[in-house]
Amino acid sequence: MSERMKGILSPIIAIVLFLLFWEWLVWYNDWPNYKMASPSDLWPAFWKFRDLFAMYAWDTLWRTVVGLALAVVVGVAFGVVMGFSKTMRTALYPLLVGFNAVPKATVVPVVALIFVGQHDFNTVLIAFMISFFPIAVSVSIGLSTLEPEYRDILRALGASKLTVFWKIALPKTLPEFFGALKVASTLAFIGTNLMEIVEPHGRGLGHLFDSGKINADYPLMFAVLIALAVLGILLYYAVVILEKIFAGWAEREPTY
Amino acid sequence: MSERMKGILSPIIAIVLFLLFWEWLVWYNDWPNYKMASPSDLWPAFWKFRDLFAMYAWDTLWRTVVGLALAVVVGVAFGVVMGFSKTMRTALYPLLVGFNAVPKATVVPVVALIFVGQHDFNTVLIAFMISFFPIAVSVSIGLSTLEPEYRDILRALGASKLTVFWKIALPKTLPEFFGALKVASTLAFIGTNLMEIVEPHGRGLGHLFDSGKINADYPLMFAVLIALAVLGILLYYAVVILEKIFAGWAEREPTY
Amino acid sequence: MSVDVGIENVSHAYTTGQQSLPVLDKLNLTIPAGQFTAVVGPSGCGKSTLTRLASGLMAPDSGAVTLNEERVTSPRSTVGMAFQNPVLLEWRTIIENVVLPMEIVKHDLTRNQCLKRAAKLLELVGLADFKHKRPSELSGGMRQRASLCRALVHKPDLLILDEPFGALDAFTREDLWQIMRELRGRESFTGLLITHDLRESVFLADQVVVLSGRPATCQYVLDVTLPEDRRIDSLYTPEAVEMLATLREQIEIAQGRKQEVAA
Amino acid sequence: MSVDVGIENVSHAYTTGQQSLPVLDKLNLTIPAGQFTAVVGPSGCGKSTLTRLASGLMAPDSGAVTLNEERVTSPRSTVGMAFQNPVLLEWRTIIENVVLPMEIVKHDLTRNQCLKRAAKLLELVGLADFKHKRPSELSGGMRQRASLCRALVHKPDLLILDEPFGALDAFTREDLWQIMRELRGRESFTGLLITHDLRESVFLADQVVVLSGRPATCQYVLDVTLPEDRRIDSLYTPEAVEMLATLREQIEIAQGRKQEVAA
Amino acid sequence: ETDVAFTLDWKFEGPAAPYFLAIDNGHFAAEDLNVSITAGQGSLDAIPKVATGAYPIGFADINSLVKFLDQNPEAPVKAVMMIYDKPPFAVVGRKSQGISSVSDLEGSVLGAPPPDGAWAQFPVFALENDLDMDKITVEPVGFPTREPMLAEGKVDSVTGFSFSSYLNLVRLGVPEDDLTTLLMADHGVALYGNAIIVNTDYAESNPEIITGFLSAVAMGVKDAAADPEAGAQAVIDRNPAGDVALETRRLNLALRDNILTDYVSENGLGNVDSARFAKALEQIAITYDFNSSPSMEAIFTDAYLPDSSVLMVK
Ligand SMILES: Nc1ncnc2c1ncn2[C@@H]1O[C@H](COP(=O)(O)OP(=O)(O)OP(=O)(O)O)[C@@H](O)[C@H]1O
Ligand SMILES: Nc1ncnc2c1ncn2[C@@H]1O[C@H](COP(=O)(O)OP(=O)(O)OP(=O)(O)O)[C@@H](O)[C@H]1O
Ligand SMILES: [Mg+2]
Ligand SMILES: [Mg+2]
Repeated sequence: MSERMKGILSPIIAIVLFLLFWEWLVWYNDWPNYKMASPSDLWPAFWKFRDLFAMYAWDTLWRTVVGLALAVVVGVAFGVVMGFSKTMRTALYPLLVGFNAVPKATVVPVVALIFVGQHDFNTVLIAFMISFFPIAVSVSIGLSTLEPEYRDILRALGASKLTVFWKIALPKTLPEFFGALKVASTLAFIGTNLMEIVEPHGRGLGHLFDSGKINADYPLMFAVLIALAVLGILLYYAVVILEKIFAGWAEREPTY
Repeated sequence: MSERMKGILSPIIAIVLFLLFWEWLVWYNDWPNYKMASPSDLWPAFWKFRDLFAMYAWDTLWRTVVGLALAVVVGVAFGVVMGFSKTMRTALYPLLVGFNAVPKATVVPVVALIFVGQHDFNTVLIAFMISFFPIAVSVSIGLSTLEPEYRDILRALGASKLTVFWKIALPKTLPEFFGALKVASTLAFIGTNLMEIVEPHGRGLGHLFDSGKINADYPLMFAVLIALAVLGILLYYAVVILEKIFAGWAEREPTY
Repeated sequence: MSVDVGIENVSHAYTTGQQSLPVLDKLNLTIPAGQFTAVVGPSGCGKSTLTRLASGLMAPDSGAVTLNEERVTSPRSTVGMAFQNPVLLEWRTIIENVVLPMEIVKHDLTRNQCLKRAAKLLELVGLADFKHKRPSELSGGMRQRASLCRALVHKPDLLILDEPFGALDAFTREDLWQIMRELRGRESFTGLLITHDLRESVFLADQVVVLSGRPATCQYVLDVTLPEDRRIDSLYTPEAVEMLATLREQIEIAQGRKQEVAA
Repeated sequence: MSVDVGIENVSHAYTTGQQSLPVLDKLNLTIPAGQFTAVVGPSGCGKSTLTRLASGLMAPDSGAVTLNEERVTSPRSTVGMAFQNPVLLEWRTIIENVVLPMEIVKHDLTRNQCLKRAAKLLELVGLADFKHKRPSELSGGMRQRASLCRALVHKPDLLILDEPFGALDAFTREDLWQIMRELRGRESFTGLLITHDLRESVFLADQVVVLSGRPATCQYVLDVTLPEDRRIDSLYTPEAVEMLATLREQIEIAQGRKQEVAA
Repeated sequence: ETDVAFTLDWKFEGPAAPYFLAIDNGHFAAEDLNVSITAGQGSLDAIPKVATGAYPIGFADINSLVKFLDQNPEAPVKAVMMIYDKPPFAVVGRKSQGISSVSDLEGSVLGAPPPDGAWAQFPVFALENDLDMDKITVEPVGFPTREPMLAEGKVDSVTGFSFSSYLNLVRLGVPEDDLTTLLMADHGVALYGNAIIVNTDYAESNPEIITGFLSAVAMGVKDAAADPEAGAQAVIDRNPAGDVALETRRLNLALRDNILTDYVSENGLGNVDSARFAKALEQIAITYDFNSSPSMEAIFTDAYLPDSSVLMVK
């Protein structure tokens, strides 16, 4: 089997196996829908609300992507500051950790109260707040553990710290950066949905989840979760494509 | 000023500055408690419920730590499998991303229904579920981008993949691993609290938050959030100590 | 213990994307047990590739590598290897780097005995006082010497050295040559040495193989006829001078006349 | 353009934890503009340290480094440096690695002109066909040559080379010596060359400095009296042979007799 | 037209029909108001939103408001119109699990989410009915798992809102004749339920807007009572995945049990009885330590209520 085919088939097989296992689990335990719906229950729910799914998925997706983009910008900025200065690192890390240990679900109402009615802004804000930390951590580690041999190539030419960052440190840490981006993108989805569920404003998959909840329509609720998972996977593949372009060099194929 | 003093003073200064800014912000906007409480309001709330804070903080902490420990074990296992085999990587990544893009708040009731009454177990489970992904990602990247020069040192002696992992890949990727651990520990806190708030069972800081909510005691609610942040910071320093011991070699002090 | 090494009709090419770069072309070479063979050849001709094949780190596209008549399919713990680029593990001190193979290979020494052996080797190469330093605190030549110790510490049957003295000054280098010869006298092992220094090849080896430019074939084999107990002076004997001249000439032929060509 | 280089009474020590290791001890050295100075000395004596001080990457504990009488406090873009360990950036192709300095240094060439200049240098060192390969696809010696090109591409006023030919075979090495001398004829730059090869030092330099063992002091300075248009043959003239013998002797003295000692 | 933002206590469910009908049937427009409605996430969610002035008008549990004002006496928020004359606080049990009357609760397992409004009143309910709390096993549950736990028989009864929990259980497949709904208001609990609350700063400077708003709401309630199905449809229009039949039932339950009570048929919508209110405050004090003794004036005012002709339902 060619490498290419393997790359396409293996995730499909894994997902199918997972769905089969899920179906079996529900069937074997004879769980009612409200405990856990099985994949075969979800399809009708999807189909019935297909238009809503499409529309709301788009709402959720664009807010997530905007939030994530913001997280990348701010995360990289934090990472650079913390990576280059040990003092800033020891000073900022505890603050950031404290901030991130606070459940965002409890922050949502506060944000909603401060920026009343700015639903899109609020949602993007929460998506951003929940997802920038892994990016900041990965960039700061990339910088603070950069081998001097690499740094010196450019420093010997009188290059500024910023140049060293762009030409050496960032490219060298790209694999870790993309790993952090994958983690951050799943977090951003969680953030978007938190806002949509906790402070509903009639848009997004979170809203559809709520509707399902009101009607005790469990298959719909599970279908929304699966839709979120699918969106997450879509965004993941977008990140993978970026990674192939920018950090393809890093992967070392074992010769054995 | 000595390096040591700097290391102790800088985070303290940063935190004090942050608290002052917060106090000023609330004072300047004249925000009432129910919008945002200020640090000076929190102290009485802390003091009044100090016994509960101590007791519940312990509940929250131990569950978080157990969940995190589980996340390390499972995350490293996933990371090793995905790091060593490209097929497993392409197969498992989408599944894991999908799983992680699903908001854990919606998973909590499902877990609670499946393991009825096993509150400790459920809480640990959610803390684990929400926090293992960053660890898996970081270990898998550490392995898949390991330079062949390093790998070959041991492979030339006929060492097994597992030995290469323990002796070379893991130590080499420790800085990133600890970074992931810092991210994971904040996530684990969020997981613990999610369970304590969404499926309350009368223990933990999440429960105290709920009590504050019922009684419209806003300073108490904010005090709980700060307590969570403090716990997060404590756990962070525990991780930092481990990092100093195991990965202190990686930090490169710039000579400029 | 030492082993017979056989490189039989080995060809190998590196493939990246669509391009294929043939590096070794039907190479033949045997090293009798306990003997030392030096390989010289132009830069980029395939010497390091040969060491990777001999150690079993890579499998050749065609042909076979044998140790004691047995086909090599994967690396074995009885091989000691010093890579061209002496990578040391930054999270270990120098002596910890050197004992590393003892943590992999089966043996019945205590940790202390292992450390003692490593310390002895480090002393031999002049790094006694740097045992507990980190690799980043060593100079280039010192790292190379530490890497050499790592290749020797588990008393391998086959020692593969890829330009082990390249970063050393003439005198340190000559001291190490003598140490290598002493070691060979005491412990018996087979040796494969890649080098650019013809005097080194003649001093250390029983046989010098000159490789042609890429794709490398065996262009010339010289049997070194110097006595067993050589000293640096031996290199100034007319015999040695003649051998060196022959080698220079052969390499000049091998080189054709420079210019790298990729397939 | 070329610059005067002055190393005046420079001392330096490395400190790790409580320990301090003195490496250079009141070193004095001047390189007149446009001249080439070679530095030889035992492994670990402080040669690479000297290059880091001369380039401004590190500041000396005491004493001063000057370029054209001006004190060096930080690195400058008019310096070209080839490190002992030729680190190439894995995410760039070879030619992209070589043009890297052009992306930092101010100049008024187009990207295309820069690439052309890089390509020409790569051709000169025999890597024409490897321009678009990744560093990991090159052999050790090829990487070293690419690193040399990177040091030259922006036409530096001061060229600092730390054992630039260590991983090359004798013939490739000699070819590069000649290329270096040609370059010096065409473009004027000052040179500081660290090497272990005495013939190399005599062939390339106008002045050879022998350093003593650590902490290094200036033990001996040899003015090379060979004619300007040297060929490899020049090394076999009685003059050259005598200079080489003097250097060998001086180094033997410098070495005292081996054994590394940490403070 | 004046824009007015109105925040609900909960999601868009049947009981919210009166407000949507007031929009759809032009009652707000008739008062020159352009009302937008936002969902909420709990019966106390709207209180800070109104107190901060983010929303001028909201809908919230008056018992939570009492506590909120005790904690934040300065807060500019007050109830102006009682909607749930009888609060929906209830215990819902299953006959097949032995719960048919209040006294059956002793010796059974009660599922209660700790932050639940109904659970908060349970001690009052127990006191009024001489229930021994020690004989009731209370199982803390989360909101999402409350009804499923009862459906699975893991608990014998749960606390909750009559119209929500009851219908959720029906949805989960529990036969209706197996369910017992014990409305606390029918068993000695004097508390009031949800009311329209306003930001007093806003209300004082715009009294006519508030009065107009309340008139329109009264009309909306009457419309909903007249044609519950149309009311449910108005909700579903805003909640695309909804189910009309379900919301109609929910609305009917709310109208019957909570809104159109005997007191309301007699006295009209919106006002409170001060004697009952005083008793309600006493009952709150059973479970809550007041910082300062509460007064009805600080909590509720009838100053903005429209003419009784508008408020009378028959
Ligand atoms: N970063 C460092 N920290 C501590 N000690 C160092 C560091 N770099 C070098 N040293 C020490 O300084 C001494 C001189 O090192 P240097 O690299 O200058 O030697 P060198 O003359 O270049 O040797 P070689 O010929 O082996 O490359 C060595 O003993 C080395 O152990
Ligand atoms: N991993 C690789 N992928 C592709 N090509 C490679 C790889 N490793 C080496 N090559 C190519 O194979 C040829 C031989 O490389 P090798 O390292 O064996 O040379 P060498 O004889 O050791 O040279 P040197 O003396 O410079 O170290 C070179 O042309 C190099 O470009
Ligand atoms: Mg090589
Ligand atoms: Mg050096």
